[in-house]
Amino acid sequence: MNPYYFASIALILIGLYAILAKRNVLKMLVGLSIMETGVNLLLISVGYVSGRSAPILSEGITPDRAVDPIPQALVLTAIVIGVATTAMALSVVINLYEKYKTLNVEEIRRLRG
Amino acid sequence: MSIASIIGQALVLFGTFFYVLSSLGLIRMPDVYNRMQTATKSATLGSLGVIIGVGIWAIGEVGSYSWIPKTLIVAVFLLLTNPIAAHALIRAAYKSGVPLWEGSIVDRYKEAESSLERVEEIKEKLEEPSRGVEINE
Amino acid sequence: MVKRIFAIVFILIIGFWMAKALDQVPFGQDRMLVGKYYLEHVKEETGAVNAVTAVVVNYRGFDTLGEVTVLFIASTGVAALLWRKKRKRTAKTEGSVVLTTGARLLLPFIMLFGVYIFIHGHLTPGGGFPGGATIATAFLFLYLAFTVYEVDHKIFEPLEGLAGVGYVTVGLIGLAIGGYFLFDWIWQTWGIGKENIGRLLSAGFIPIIYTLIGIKVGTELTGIVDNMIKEPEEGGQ
Amino acid sequence: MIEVYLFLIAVAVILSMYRFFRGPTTADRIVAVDIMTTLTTGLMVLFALYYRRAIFLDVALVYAVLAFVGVIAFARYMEGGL
Amino acid sequence: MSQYASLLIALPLFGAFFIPILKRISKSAVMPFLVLVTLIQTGIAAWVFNEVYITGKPIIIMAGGFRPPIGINLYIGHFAALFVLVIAVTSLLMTIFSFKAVSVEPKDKYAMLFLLLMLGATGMISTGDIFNLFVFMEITAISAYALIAYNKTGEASEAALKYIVLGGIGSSFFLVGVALIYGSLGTLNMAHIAQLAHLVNPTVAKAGLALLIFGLAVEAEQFPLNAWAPDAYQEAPHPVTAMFSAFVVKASLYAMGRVIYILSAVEGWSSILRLLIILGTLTVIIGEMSALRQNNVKRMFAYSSIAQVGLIAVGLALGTESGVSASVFHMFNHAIVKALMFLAVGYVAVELGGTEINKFEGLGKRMPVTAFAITVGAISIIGIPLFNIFWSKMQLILAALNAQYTWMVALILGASLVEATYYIRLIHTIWFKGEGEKVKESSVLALVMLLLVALIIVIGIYPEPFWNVMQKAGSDIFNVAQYIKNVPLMGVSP
Amino acid sequence: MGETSKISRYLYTVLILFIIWLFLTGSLDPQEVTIGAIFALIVGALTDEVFTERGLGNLNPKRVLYFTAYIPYFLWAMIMANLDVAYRVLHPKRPINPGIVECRTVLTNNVGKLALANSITLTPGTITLDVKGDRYFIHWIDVKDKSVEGASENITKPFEKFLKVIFE
Amino acid sequence: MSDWVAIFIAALMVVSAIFAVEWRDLLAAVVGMTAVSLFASIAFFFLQAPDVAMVEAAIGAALSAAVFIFAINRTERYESEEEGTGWWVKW
Repeated sequence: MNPYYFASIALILIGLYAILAKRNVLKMLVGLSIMETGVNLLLISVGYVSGRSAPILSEGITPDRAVDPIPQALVLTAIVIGVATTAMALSVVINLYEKYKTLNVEEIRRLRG
Repeated sequence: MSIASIIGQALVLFGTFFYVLSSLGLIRMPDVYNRMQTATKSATLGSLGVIIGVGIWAIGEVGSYSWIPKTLIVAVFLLLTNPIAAHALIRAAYKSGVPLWEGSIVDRYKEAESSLERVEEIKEKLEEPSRGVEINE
Repeated sequence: MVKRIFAIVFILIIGFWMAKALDQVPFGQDRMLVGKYYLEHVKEETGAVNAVTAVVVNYRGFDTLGEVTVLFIASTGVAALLWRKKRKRTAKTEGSVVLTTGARLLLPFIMLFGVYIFIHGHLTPGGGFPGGATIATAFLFLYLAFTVYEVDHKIFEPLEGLAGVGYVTVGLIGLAIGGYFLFDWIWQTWGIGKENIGRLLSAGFIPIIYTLIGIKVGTELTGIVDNMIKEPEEGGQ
Repeated sequence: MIEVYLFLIAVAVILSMYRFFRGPTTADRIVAVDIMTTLTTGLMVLFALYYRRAIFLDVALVYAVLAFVGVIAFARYMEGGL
Repeated sequence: MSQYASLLIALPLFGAFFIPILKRISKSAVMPFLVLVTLIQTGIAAWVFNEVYITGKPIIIMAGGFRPPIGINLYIGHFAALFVLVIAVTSLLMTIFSFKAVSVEPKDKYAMLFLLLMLGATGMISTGDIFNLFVFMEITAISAYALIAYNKTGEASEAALKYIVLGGIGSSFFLVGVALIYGSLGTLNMAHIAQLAHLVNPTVAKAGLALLIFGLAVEAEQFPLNAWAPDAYQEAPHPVTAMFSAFVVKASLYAMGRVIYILSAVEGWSSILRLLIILGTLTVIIGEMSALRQNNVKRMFAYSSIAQVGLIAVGLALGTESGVSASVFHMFNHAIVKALMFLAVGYVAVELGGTEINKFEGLGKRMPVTAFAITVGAISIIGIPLFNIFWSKMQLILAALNAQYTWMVALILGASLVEATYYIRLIHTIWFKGEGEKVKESSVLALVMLLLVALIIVIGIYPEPFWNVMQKAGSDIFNVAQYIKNVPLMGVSP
Repeated sequence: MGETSKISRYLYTVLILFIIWLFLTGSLDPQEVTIGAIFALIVGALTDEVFTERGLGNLNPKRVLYFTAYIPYFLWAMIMANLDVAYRVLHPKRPINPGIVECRTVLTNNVGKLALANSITLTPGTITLDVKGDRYFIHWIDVKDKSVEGASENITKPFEKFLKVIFE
Repeated sequence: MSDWVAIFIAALMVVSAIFAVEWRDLLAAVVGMTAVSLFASIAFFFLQAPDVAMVEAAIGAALSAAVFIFAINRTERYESEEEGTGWWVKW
């Protein structure tokens, strides 16, 4: 198993664990963020070709010496989408805290009745 | 191996040595203030060495002078920002109540702070009536 | 504790399954199909040296439009959710003189870096998103350094909308001139800059779009920061 | 020769990671991250030369700028200046 | 000329980006502007529908003028043309409803998010690229997060948070699936994937497909991932609830069907279908059982909606053309009925201040048109002949029998029985219980409701022309060979 | 000091930004230069309010001369500082004697204070903890003198003679 | 050499992620997240994706962390979980 693949799967799983097992909302969002990083790493490592250089065709890099540009373009999009989700989630959390004065998921469930 | 390469490599080696030193300082020092003392200085000097060293090394290695301006910019930027970051961090650490190492011998800041607080308290007391007037208006 | 064990078992199953599938996708091999086409034709078809930029802006322009939209939604959504009648900043500690002076000194540089990043998107790594993020960072820095600082919403919100409208308009001009939405009319119809690939004024509408994206991302992220940092006043619900 | 530099930087990173994990207070961890960003900037500049491509320098530049503001954000939160 | 169909994407975007500028000029112009934009969108959608069904050829929009595997294409075939029209019409009706139903500030932000939700669903239905599908899915999802939490109450925030967490997991899994498929094929265009599907490694393809389905299942409200749906339906502003049920879910279901059928050449593909059938069945059972216990009418409708969505998923997973067509028919009918019902319930909530079942006592005397609309919708959903859903349930049963899933007949009939139980309870409450003074109903909304009621009854009486349309739409999803032929692929091959 | 004309400040900002741009691009291609000039003008217009207080007055030859002289001095101090750090870190007994002391400065200009604080931070054994008016609170790793005057003599004086000319 | 670098970065990333998830102080968790982002950025750099490294640095190191900090600032900093943290972080 390649280390990058290993790292990305591990990050996805750690993030998933945080989401499933943690009770604090912000901790869950940290987990979500970590998970997104893992996915991005996976995409990039899928597009990597050993021994080739970045797909910027200056300084004498010819097309057969560059790595795949598509996953990089995809990840560029995915990262921005990730931060958008995070920002949305955090503003929801702020509203939630204003109403319930707690971040613990189970407490919130209990308070709601 | 041209002269530029040799000078550059020497600078890089010098820089990386200070990198190790800074992280050593980070471990060996007893409290966060002393850690910051040792770490910030060495890391800044280290990156100065590494980055400018790379710029000079590139003349010999790649044969291009266009690396120098860019590396200089990075280096100057680090030189400017690192102390500010360190200052902000140490101030934050102090204000958030991280205690000084028990071996510290003097803490003028605390004295100054407490006297300042007293001054402010007095000021507030003096200002209170006038503030009430403002609200009434 | 039961929840935890259950979660761990579930996660391990998923992990095993993913690892099994990934085992069939060996690392570091050349699997390019469409990617090869991009690399071989990027210079003549779009004029950009940076293939990633060409993919992002030209070939997969819809993705980028969507991405900009997502960020716009986030900014709008944060503003909608944190909207209160009266809000202000409630910082307790003033920044020290070192920080404020540092912010004053560094602000133009950081903004210039942002501009540099997005205007050189087709030549060097970067582009609208990191450039815009850098510009937003400059404003974030001001917010951090000065406890009373606030951007001017009267300018920022319309600017954000204007940049988006500009992007769509560029696409629609392409529809009118070349017959396709987001068609690169500057490069493919007018052929401006064909002789200087690799220099600044080339690559058709990539610099224009990246400038618009940079402004848009910068204002949006600044808007998010602004909305997150201000707290509602007492009774301003 | 690059291996030697890489090794030295790796040692530095490991040592700061130790402080990062161990650090009794959060301030220690932030200091460790701050040092690591500086190390990373150096590493990126070094590898720009290793790959012989000047374009990688831009990454280091942006990295330096943004990591600095990130650290300031942490610091300002800790002293209650938000 | 056909490239002008890209205005379907460009117009809502333009509208949404223009609102901040418009707000500076005049704040009260925002909501009329919203109506204007959705109206134009409806016009374009009608034109596209006409074009596609008269020529019989799908419209392929090539962004940037690059041919498909290189550039992103939008594929507006029979299905997409139909549903784009549904989306536009529903949005138009809900915009009109928004004038009454939305009172929380800031309304200009609401207008932007509304337009972008519509844009996201349109894009999901029309895109022909698997990553672009993800982007549009996220546009839909993120605007949905914001709209759900828009009322800023505690419950709304909680519902949104649930959705965000599940949606985050879903989108991450979807991306992993994209990575796997890209890693083994080197392309992202759906037609190109379908063309090369026989080359792909079956393990990778199966895992990738399962992950894609898992990712889409969050939006499509399939069983393990639909915990957000009832809360969200209950707490979202009323027009948004109707939009959710009417087309956001449908868009994800369509995406699911499309993704499944383009990989139909993969070895061991039927196991994925079985997985989806199991998920769908569980969704139906859970949805119906939960709906039985609800006292809040909006929540009850939400569970009912989930159950219907499960039926649609089962139909999609039958693996036969008639099953897919029946599913599409059910989607269409369900969209109309649920738009009507959520509109009516939302209107009741606006006028009477809540959706608990005791608020509905005596509704027949207080708001007769609304009560009539709810009744027609309920009867239709139960599956009584001469109303539209009868025909789609009928077709689903026939398709199930064709595909030798006999037990599915029992599932559908049982579901109808349970639905009958709780809807008749509601109808009973409306007409035969309680009294109250008359409330003046808005004539515009009454007109809208009656329009939808008329549509339900027309489909119920003359199902044939509609069924023909649905069959074309269904074969658009099912017939992958035709799909590949329709997309002008460039000759990039390994 | 005092109010400097707006044009002077603006020109100064643009000039500095333009130089930075030249360094960033590292080329003299006319296209780059033109675009750089345009963006320097725009960014300068946005930021000259905060960037400088004195405008072109900063380019007084005497100041530039002192600034050039200051750089090697500063670098030398920095290297000494690091050798000092190396000594303290590598010495097995860890010879430190830390504390927070107070210093006074004669500088009044904010930029000058920033430069002084940065210089202090990067030179032997000291790091600026806070600045209040003309009072510097400094964390000193090896306190030699607890009094205000003594500390000032040790820490701030060496730099002040340069910084006073450059920034005052 | 690149193998070793890969293993090194992967290990550091995974370990920081575990710590980020397990620390009870949410500020420390965010610092951990920043560290994950930092190493991910280095990984992207080594995987020849400078554009992505740049965006990850911009979003992960500064803005994402800043937004999280603002959220913590407006809510609360410490997680109140009855079960203690795992044995693997309690040195």
